[in-house]
Amino acid sequence: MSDDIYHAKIKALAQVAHGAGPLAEPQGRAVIDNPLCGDRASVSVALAEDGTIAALAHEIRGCLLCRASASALAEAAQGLAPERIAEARRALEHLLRDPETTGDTFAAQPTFTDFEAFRPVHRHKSRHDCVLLPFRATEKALAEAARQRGLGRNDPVAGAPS
Amino acid sequence: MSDDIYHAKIKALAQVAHGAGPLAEPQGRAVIDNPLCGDRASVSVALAEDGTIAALAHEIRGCLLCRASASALAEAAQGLAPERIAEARRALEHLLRDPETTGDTFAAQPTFTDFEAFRPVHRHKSRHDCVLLPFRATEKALAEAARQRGLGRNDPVAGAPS
Amino acid sequence: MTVMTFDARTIRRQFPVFAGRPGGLPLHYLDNAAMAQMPRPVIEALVAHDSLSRANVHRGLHPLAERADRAYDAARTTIARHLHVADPTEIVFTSGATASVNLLAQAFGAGLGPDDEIVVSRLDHHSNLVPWLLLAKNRGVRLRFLPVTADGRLDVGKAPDIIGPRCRLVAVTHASNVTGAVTAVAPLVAAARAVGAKVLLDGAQMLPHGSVDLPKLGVDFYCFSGHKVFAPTGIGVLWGRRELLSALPPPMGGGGMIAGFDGDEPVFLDTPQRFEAGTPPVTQAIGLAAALTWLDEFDHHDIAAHERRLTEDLLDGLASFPGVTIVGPRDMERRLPVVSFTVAGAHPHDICQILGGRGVALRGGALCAQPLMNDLDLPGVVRASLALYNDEADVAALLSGLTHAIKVLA
Amino acid sequence: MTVMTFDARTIRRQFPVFAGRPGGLPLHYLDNAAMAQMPRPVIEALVAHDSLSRANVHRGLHPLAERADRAYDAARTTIARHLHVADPTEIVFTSGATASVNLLAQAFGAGLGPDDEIVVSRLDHHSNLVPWLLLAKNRGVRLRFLPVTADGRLDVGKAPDIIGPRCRLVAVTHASNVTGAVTAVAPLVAAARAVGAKVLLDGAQMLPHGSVDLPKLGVDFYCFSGHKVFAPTGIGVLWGRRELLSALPPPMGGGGMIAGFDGDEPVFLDTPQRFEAGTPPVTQAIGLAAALTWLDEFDHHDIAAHERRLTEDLLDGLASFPGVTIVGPRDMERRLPVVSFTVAGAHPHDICQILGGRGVALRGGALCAQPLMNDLDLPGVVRASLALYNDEADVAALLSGLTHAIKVLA
Ligand SMILES: Cc1ncc(COP(=O)(O)O)c(C=O)c1O
Ligand SMILES: Cc1ncc(COP(=O)(O)O)c(C=O)c1O
Repeated sequence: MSDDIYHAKIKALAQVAHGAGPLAEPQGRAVIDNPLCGDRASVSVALAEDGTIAALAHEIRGCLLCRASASALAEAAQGLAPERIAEARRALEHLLRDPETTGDTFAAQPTFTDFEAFRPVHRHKSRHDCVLLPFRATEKALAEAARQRGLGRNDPVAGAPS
Repeated sequence: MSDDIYHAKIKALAQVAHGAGPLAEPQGRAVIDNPLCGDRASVSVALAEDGTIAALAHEIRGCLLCRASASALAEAAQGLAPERIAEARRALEHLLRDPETTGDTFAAQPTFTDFEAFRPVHRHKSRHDCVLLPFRATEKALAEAARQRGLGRNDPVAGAPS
Repeated sequence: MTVMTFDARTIRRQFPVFAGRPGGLPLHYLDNAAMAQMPRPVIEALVAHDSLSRANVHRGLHPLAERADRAYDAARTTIARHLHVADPTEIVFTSGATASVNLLAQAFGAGLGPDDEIVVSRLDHHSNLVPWLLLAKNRGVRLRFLPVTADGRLDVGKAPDIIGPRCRLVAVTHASNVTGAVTAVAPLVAAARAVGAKVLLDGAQMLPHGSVDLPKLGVDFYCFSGHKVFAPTGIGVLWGRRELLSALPPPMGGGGMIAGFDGDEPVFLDTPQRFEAGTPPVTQAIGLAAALTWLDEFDHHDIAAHERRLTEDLLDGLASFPGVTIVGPRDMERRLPVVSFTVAGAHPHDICQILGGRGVALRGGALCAQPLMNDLDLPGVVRASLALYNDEADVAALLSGLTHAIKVLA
Repeated sequence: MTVMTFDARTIRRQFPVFAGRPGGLPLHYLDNAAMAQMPRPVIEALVAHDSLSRANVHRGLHPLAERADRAYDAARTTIARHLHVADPTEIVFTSGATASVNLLAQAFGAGLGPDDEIVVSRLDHHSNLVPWLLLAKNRGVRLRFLPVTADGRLDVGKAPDIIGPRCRLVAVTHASNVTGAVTAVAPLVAAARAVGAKVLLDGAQMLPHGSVDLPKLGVDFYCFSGHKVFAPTGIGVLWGRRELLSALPPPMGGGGMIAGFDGDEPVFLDTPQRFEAGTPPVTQAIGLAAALTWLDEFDHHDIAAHERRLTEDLLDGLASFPGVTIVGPRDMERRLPVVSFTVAGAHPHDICQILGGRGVALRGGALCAQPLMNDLDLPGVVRASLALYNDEADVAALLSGLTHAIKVLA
């Protein structure tokens, strides 16, 4: 049965949709398509003075898994150093790939424990990308923001496409 | 067994090679390739005043069946009206296609009775073209000769390629 | 040809996949437009050939090769006969419908340039659109788009406006893999004829659902894939009128299509060999012939009537869901048992996933028709597509599964 | 991976064709270079997939489709592993070696023009020559020919003279289907590298005879066909270095290779999808993986030693016929068990026909190498080509058959 993917926690995450919508003054923005299913994740980020993530917003055209993942990510990312996102993504990939991982996959990334909810997706390889798509867009947006900072420009990027 | 194709009569026809070589003053000449096996038949013809076949010569790069067929054809064609060649070819096709034809396939073309020798080839579809190639080249050469006559030019065609 | 009485349940017994219960559940296979299942007679034809007659074709001189040659030639004749085509040399074997369209785009396109137009449509599968986009890019040929009606048909009424004097070819679908709409061919052909343009129909979705009579259709080129018509993957057909094919240059070179060399210039064989460079998909061609032979044992009217009945049930059933919208014609005239729909508030992939878990195999997403999805402003659709072996239980499983999915996702 | 001890007779028992005695005679199949026979494990893999896992690939969301996706992906990985390739995305599935070469000729050739040269050879099969002749004709690219030695090898010593600064690609055979000569790759690659040219090897004849380690060979592109390596017809491979493939445009368009549309401009997926337009030959890819898995159960040195022994016997035996001339290297260094010869006064087809009648399957004629035949001034050759399942009895049957044929034809 595939229903186990669609449990209360996942549905709640998608429903509440943390971070949904555009960001007023993004410093980095990225749009990533999942060409194999037509899904699209747009993510905008703003960094604080100290380089941590001040805000993360997303617009998702995609399935419930993708929306739930974006929602959980927007909540978890708040205040983190950008590197933490890639680390969490790797932990998530590990959880999806290897069903035998134990419950403390996100021990080192405590704000990401909500992602435990995606554990049942491991059985559906074709859906892994749905869960990972918001991360890939976020990492790209963060790289863009870092580049902007590196250029010494701290001004917002007006809806710059990736 | 395929040996039955290579009986004494066929081998003798190939050996004696009636009409092998070039023709001094051809009125029509045609070269036909069998692309599927690389065989090539070049046929030259000369017509008598009354339009019958005065001479037929051939150069064959091909298998024993092709050479035997060309040999038998060169002998049979002598003195015939050009239309007879296509008639004989159709009779031969019939013999190759339909193993149930009786012994008098060439009753209407008595000079072609030697072609009875090719009856065992009917079992080997891939070889039918070997037997028919000299006919196809001859018919093309005769058409060329007729065209030359029609143009009122009765002079020899010096090795004109098809 | 024996004509058997039509009974989906009996037919299904010929398909190992339904006995196999993959996943431990009864299989309600409604993904036929993506790939149809394969009946035992086809599997057996493949095994027999691979076991006892394997040899390269092109005039081998040993008994195995003679047998392979004969079987390959016979396959061509069988396929010609199925399409009511008199001359088997008009049948070109390819690796699939996509390869057929690309072959034609390259061969027919070789003579075209910026003064020429090709008429295509946004209703078409990428496989009958992207090859023409590539041609437009490479050679400057101009593409014009035949409009699509609100219910997902080609708007052939507009054909005379779009198919102008510079049009060389109209390349559109015979039946849509999204909306199930069957194109009204006659007005299209008339409009093309009026300006001397040729017509290619993409019959990939049409072949599994009944008789296709190419001379009657009056088109110039036609293509389809084996795997959608109960035959193997890796095989397809491009049909073209003999005089047209004979005049086209071969886009691909290799063994089996060369008559000889004129110096270093290759001289090509006539059709079909000239378009079949290399060792062809011999076993798959034989499998395709076996599949069409199998299909021709049924009365095509019986198949059509059966599929129509189920499609009506399906459309009626879907109409009872308030959130469901059919993407395609709702009436039964000129439509296939290919039914796409959306569910308000639910993404197609989530619907497909949940029904998949209940043994109901659907397809969801853009269905290789992204331009159409963009025009309709949809992220995708859910598609249920039927074949002759489906029955009432399959439709019921889809409808009850949909009720369940909507509840799960709520 | 279990390594089994090598015994041709045991191996042969895995091939239904040898039990089948088609034609009522023991089959001495020596036409392996045209098409190899198929062992039962491959047939079974095909039947299993077609019976129980048939579905279109590209992310289906029902269990059957997930299974098909997994099997297709796994096939790619298996094939990469067999070729010692680390990145499976470098493996592009095609319909055969000929399709692979044409794909590369169109993709790589798209950027070339009259200032560019491609180095080819007259030793090559039409399938690795005609695509380049077409490219030369269509885009004005200049072809240069690597010479062939008197005993039928590529004269790689001349490579630095022929592979000049305008050379972009060297496209030659890894092993000749006529002479059996295996190309010395290192000097070729060195000469190409010296001028920044890429190298394509045609491995169609190489794959069935041992291990091919692509990174070690140091080439850039490689191709082969399934049907010569105990796998189905309708499948082949183009391998290329990732960074090269990623930079090439797709010559064919269709489903499964589109990332999206930028207006009406298609945006393509990366390799391998970008080169696999349309539904791929799924079952055949799975069959190819099964065949290579089967082959890898043997020690490649055992295969090579066995085939070498038989080839020595065959060459020795042929040497005892006064009228027989070997067309190809007589020494055993760098040659395959592919042996072509002529018989004075006898046409190859007559020889093949008579031996075919005795159950000895040979191939005769120009072997899709007309330019080579023209250079050698031959109407064709007789070819005996061995595979791992051949044994002494096959060689003996050929030699005694030849004695008989010469007598019959005398
Ligand atoms: C050396 C060589 N290259 C290429 C090919 C072409 O392979 P295919 O006909 O399977 O495309 C062959 C065999 O036909 C061959 O022997
Ligand atoms: C209408 C239509 N045309 C073309 C194709 C392409 O067929 P294939 O992928 O077998 O090449 C498909 C299916 O994929 C289709 O549905």
